[in-house]
Amino acid sequence: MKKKLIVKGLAATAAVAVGAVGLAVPSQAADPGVSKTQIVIGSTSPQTGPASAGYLYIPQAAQAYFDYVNKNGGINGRQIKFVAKDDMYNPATTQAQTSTLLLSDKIFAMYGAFGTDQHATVIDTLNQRNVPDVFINTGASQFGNVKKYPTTIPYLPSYAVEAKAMAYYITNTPELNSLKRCFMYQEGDFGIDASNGFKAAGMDFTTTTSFAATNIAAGFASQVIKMKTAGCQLVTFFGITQATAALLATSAKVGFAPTWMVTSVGSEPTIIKGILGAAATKLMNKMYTPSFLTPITDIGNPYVAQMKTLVEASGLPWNFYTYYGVNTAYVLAQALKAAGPDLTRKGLLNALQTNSANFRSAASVPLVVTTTSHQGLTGYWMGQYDTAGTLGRLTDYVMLATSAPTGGAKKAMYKQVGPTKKLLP
Amino acid sequence: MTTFIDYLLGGFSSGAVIALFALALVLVWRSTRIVNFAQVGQAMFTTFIALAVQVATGSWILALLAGLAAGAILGLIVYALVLRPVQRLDTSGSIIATFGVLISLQALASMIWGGDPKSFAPPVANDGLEIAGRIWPISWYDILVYVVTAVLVVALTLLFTRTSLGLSMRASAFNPEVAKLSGIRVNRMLAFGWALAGVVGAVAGVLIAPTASLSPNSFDILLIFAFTAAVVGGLDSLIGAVAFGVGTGLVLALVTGYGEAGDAPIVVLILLAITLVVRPGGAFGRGKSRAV
Amino acid sequence: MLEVKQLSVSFGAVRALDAVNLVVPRGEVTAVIGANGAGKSTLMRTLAGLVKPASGSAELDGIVITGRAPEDIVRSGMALVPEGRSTIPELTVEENLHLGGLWRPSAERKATSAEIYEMFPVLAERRRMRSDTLSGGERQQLTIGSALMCDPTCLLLDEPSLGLAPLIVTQILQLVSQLAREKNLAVLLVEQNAVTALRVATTGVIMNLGHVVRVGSAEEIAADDELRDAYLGS
Amino acid sequence: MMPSWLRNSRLLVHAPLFIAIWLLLSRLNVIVEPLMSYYIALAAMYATAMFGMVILVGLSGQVSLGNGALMAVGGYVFAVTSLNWQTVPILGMQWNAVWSVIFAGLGGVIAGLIIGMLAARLRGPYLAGLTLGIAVGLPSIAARFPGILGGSQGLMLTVPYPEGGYAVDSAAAADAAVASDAAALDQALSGASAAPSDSASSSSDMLTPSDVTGSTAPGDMLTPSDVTGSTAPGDMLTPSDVTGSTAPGDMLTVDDVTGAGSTASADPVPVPSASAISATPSGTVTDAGFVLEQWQASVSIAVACIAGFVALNLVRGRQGRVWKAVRDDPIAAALAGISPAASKVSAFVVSSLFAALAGAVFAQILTYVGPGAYGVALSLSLLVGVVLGGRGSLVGAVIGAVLLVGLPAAVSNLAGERGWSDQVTNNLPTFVYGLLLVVVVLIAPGGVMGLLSSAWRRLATRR
Repeated sequence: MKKKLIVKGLAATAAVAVGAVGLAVPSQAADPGVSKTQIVIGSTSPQTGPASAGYLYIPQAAQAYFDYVNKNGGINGRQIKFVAKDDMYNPATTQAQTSTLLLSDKIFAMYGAFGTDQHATVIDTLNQRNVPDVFINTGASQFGNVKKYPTTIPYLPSYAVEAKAMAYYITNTPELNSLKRCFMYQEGDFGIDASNGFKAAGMDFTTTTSFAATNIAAGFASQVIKMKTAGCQLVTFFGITQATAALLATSAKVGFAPTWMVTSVGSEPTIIKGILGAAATKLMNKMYTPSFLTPITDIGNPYVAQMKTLVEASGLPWNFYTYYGVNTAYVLAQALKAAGPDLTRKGLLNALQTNSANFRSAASVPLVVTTTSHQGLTGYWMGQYDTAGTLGRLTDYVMLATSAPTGGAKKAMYKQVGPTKKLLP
Repeated sequence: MTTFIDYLLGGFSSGAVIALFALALVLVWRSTRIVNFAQVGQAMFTTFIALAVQVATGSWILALLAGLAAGAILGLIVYALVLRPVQRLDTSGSIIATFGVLISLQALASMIWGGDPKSFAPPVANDGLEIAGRIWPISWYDILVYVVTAVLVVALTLLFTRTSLGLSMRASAFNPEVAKLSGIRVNRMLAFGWALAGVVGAVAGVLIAPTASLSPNSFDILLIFAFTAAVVGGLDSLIGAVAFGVGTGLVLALVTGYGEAGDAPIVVLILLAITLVVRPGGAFGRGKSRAV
Repeated sequence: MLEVKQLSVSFGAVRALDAVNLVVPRGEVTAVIGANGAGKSTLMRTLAGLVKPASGSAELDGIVITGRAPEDIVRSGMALVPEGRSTIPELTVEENLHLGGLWRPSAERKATSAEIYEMFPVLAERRRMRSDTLSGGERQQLTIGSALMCDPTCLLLDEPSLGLAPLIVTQILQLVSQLAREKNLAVLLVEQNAVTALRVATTGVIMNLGHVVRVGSAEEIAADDELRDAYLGS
Repeated sequence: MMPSWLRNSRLLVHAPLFIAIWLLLSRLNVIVEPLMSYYIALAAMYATAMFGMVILVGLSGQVSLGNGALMAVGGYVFAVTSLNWQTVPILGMQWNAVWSVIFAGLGGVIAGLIIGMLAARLRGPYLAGLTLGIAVGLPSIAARFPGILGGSQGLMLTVPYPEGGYAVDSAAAADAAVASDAAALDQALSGASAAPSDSASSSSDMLTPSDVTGSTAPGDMLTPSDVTGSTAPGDMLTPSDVTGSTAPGDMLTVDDVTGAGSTASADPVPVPSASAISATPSGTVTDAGFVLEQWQASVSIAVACIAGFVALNLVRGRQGRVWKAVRDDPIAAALAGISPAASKVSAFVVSSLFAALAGAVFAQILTYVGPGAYGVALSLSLLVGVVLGGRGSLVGAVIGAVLLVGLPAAVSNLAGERGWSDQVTNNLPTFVYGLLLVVVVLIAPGGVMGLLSSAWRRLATRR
């Protein structure tokens, strides 16, 4: 009973906020995509084609979570209808699919739209139409600008934040700080954002090299030789997981064994194991990887345990992507719940902007979404792979930062709050 | 200097694989005057079959043999179903038809095996060899790839120039009507050409899979490089395909090493343009062929 | 002996050959003459299997060849030398020659090619060169040589004189009649150049608009001015 | 007396035709749903590019796999000029998006001239090879210039308004965002305890498990001990719960997900039909009373009509005959005094002009230019469109454009609900699309127009 009360209290807050807006604007028809019994949520991501590896599980996991919520009564009596479209990682297709979602499926909100170039083609439309654009799957910092994109809410910490966290950890770990540093990145938002982050944190490198995502099959021999010749001892790497696997394999071949520090989105262990086979654990041993979620292997954690249960019960593989997919879907469900029974687009945004600190999730860093700032998650802890190929958490503290062009990361403590009952919103 | 040699060796490895795909493209061109955009798709598909055999039996040799057989059969199927009914397609028609086969095969592979990249264990170690106290970016596995490439080029060259089968294939491709009037069973020759190309593509796929990873789209970029190499080499020339396939690998490696990775495609484009302007029929083409 | 019975060919609504009957005996040359569009080339291409007949048949030494694939017809002993000296330019002289009769045992082929090189010494001289470096007459020799490599019993020649100098035409046609006699070949020669053709032929056949208009001895037809004016337009 | 060029070019017939088409499409644009307007915008954009492909591939007989890259030229020129030259007056007039389109066309002409001169001597697959190289290489050049061309990330344009002009990022807005980000982070830090001490204080406005579940247990926060084996009446899932405890779980179990057990707290609510959703049109209105998609379509239609008009006059005019003559018999054409090389180059220039115009429209539709948007796939789809529509026909180009927009949308609904796995249903549309390409080329090598004209001929002969 008490639970209902609290939720109602939340809903009332949201309702007041919505009401205030409602006074300013003459009475309008209900927002599209929401009825008494249903909420329509849209999403675009690569589900087929070269860029789909791994990522295709994110919407599948979200769907599994929404199915679960629907089975348990939905949100404020509404069932979630989740329409996930395949854009094959092609920006033009993303736009066409988003138009279909907006104009034909009449979605209430976008959730988990994937890819930087892809999202660039629709972010204006979504914002112009006041469509909530929640938890976009890109680490590019440009979309976190609340002035330009008031309805867009990132979730992933930006690559700039990740670079700053890496820089903080390197600088404050003597055995790493003494090493000769090099930087390798994937062209695109990875490179630009990460470079900016390192620059802001005052970190410089002996050698910097890059690659194009489309060219992974052609091999990384030249990049590796370049870094080996330069005598790199610590390599920070920003690229997708397939690239990480190729980099590790090529480096092993030529006997290049620096200390690796790899971006969180480029180090999905099951994918690396799939590509490198038996050699994977050996090559990944001692690799540093920052992360923002509770370690996926920390099965004692109630988030991890329950999300794993949910994912596996839905017939999906348990990996970082399904973990991440369920986690963001869980936060969205809480936001929808907090937006109250009179669900509007403004109400959802308002719920996100006023309650972000209260949403439960497997994240181990604060979620910053306010009326003046849309940063999403704001930091990382540092982890390291062990001989068994699992990522262990090295720091009990977290390293928080903004995407700003100056200033590094700050050390902080963050204590996770437990999940809601049965992971229901 | 050692760095330069390192780059060359690294480029050689990727170049050899580009060369094998270029070789397969040349074979199809020689037998049916078609540029087979589906070639990398066929190679990918047969490599998945080879992988299944390797996983089931643990034997690389059996996997290779299964891949070769599957390559030949798939080549025949594509030829019989798609290309044979329309032997006189123009260039754009055949590009679209083979492109259609390519994306269908990729989608089919995704349906069967999923989109996640898979590993393919090499038969011999792929670790760089230690010579004179230094590890070089060349492994026994690379050497195996070079040997297979070299053997294939020599064997195919002999087949085409020294045997009546090769002569029949060339005649069938150049002028099917004259070939028929000479008593050659042209359709069989064309089908044989596709099967042979399928086999060479399968070899390329099985050889590259252990050094990269195997997924429905993992060979896409190689098609583009291989097509470039085959065109610059003169499309009819086996030696040209191999030389420029390896050359493309070397250019990519050197540009990436001494410049930026992103410059590599631009440099390849410039070299392609220069070669074609100087020799419109490709470097190893027979110069200007008859106008009519 | 080649026997053509009631052979008809249609292209859409157009009747290209209409119930053509012909007998080409071995050891002699039979010349088919007629104006452009008379159906001569269609006849040749149909006999060689490149065009499917609507009705009727052709028999080579008693075996029906119509309806069979070109490569099978060649293998059963009928070789066509097509119009326009169709050698394959990308291949060398030797390769072009050896295209013919690839299915035959190699010992036999070697013997035949030696014979042909003897017959056409210029081909032997240039055997390693690309065939498009040959002159028109030389290329015609190559095409005939390639047809002979198939060890035919019946030889079809489609306009061998086209575009050649008169002196060369005479040489080639004489060679053809010599071949017919010495190798006991049934030779069917299609020519627009009626006068020259009839000079080497035993029998003359005049075709017009898909019909056989007249069959007679070569001398008789050569002497008939009326026929010439009516059908040959020269 | 009419000047002869006017009489010969059939200008008088074609101009009213295209004005009529333009009026018809513009009318259609405002009465259909916004989604249809969006499709019209795309189809008209593709048609513009495809007119060029018809001239290049159909009339001039040159295969191109690189026209997508030429579209990129137009798109980038459009984006760069509209982002940077807004304050530059042209001929005394204020900057206007139309200028950007014109500059895009100019850029296309220059690129087409260069590529055309490279390509004029090449045949079939060699030309395909060169143009494929261009399709891959040219967008990479943009990635080399992060400053003006936005690098591999591309450039974003804002949604256009009819009254013209594109808003540029104001640096001030960005700075303000950065400042408030820092403030928000500090606030979050205070909540999360900025001090590097272990004793994190729970902020009072944090929602804790007890708030939700109603438990009064003292440990609201998750601590390692809670997880690793406390016996507290847990709101938490503990390993023992997972391994088969009988505790009345607050934890999610497999049965909760699959619904096999009876633990589900509520009966599933039936999924309402789509019609239950309020069908408010979701297009917002821009300042000029246009929905965004209608604005995009109106630009696209206007450019396509102008391009179609020019293309039709070229195709039906002397130049069209020259292209065909060179395609069919270059030697005869040369003997007739036509330069085959000049003819081929001119075809490239014209097709490149149309590609660049389409590229500018595409940039305007996408509100973005970047190497990823103008990749090899775009170039290939242009060839697909022109082959499907019918190589030598401008009407075929329009049909091809419609197919390019409609086919993927049509096949994407194929899988539906058939109980197949995601792995199958996700890939089925691409599989079918590929097969369709093959089948169409097999049964109708002349494309849709080829089918139509042979059907027409059959009808005509029967009569």
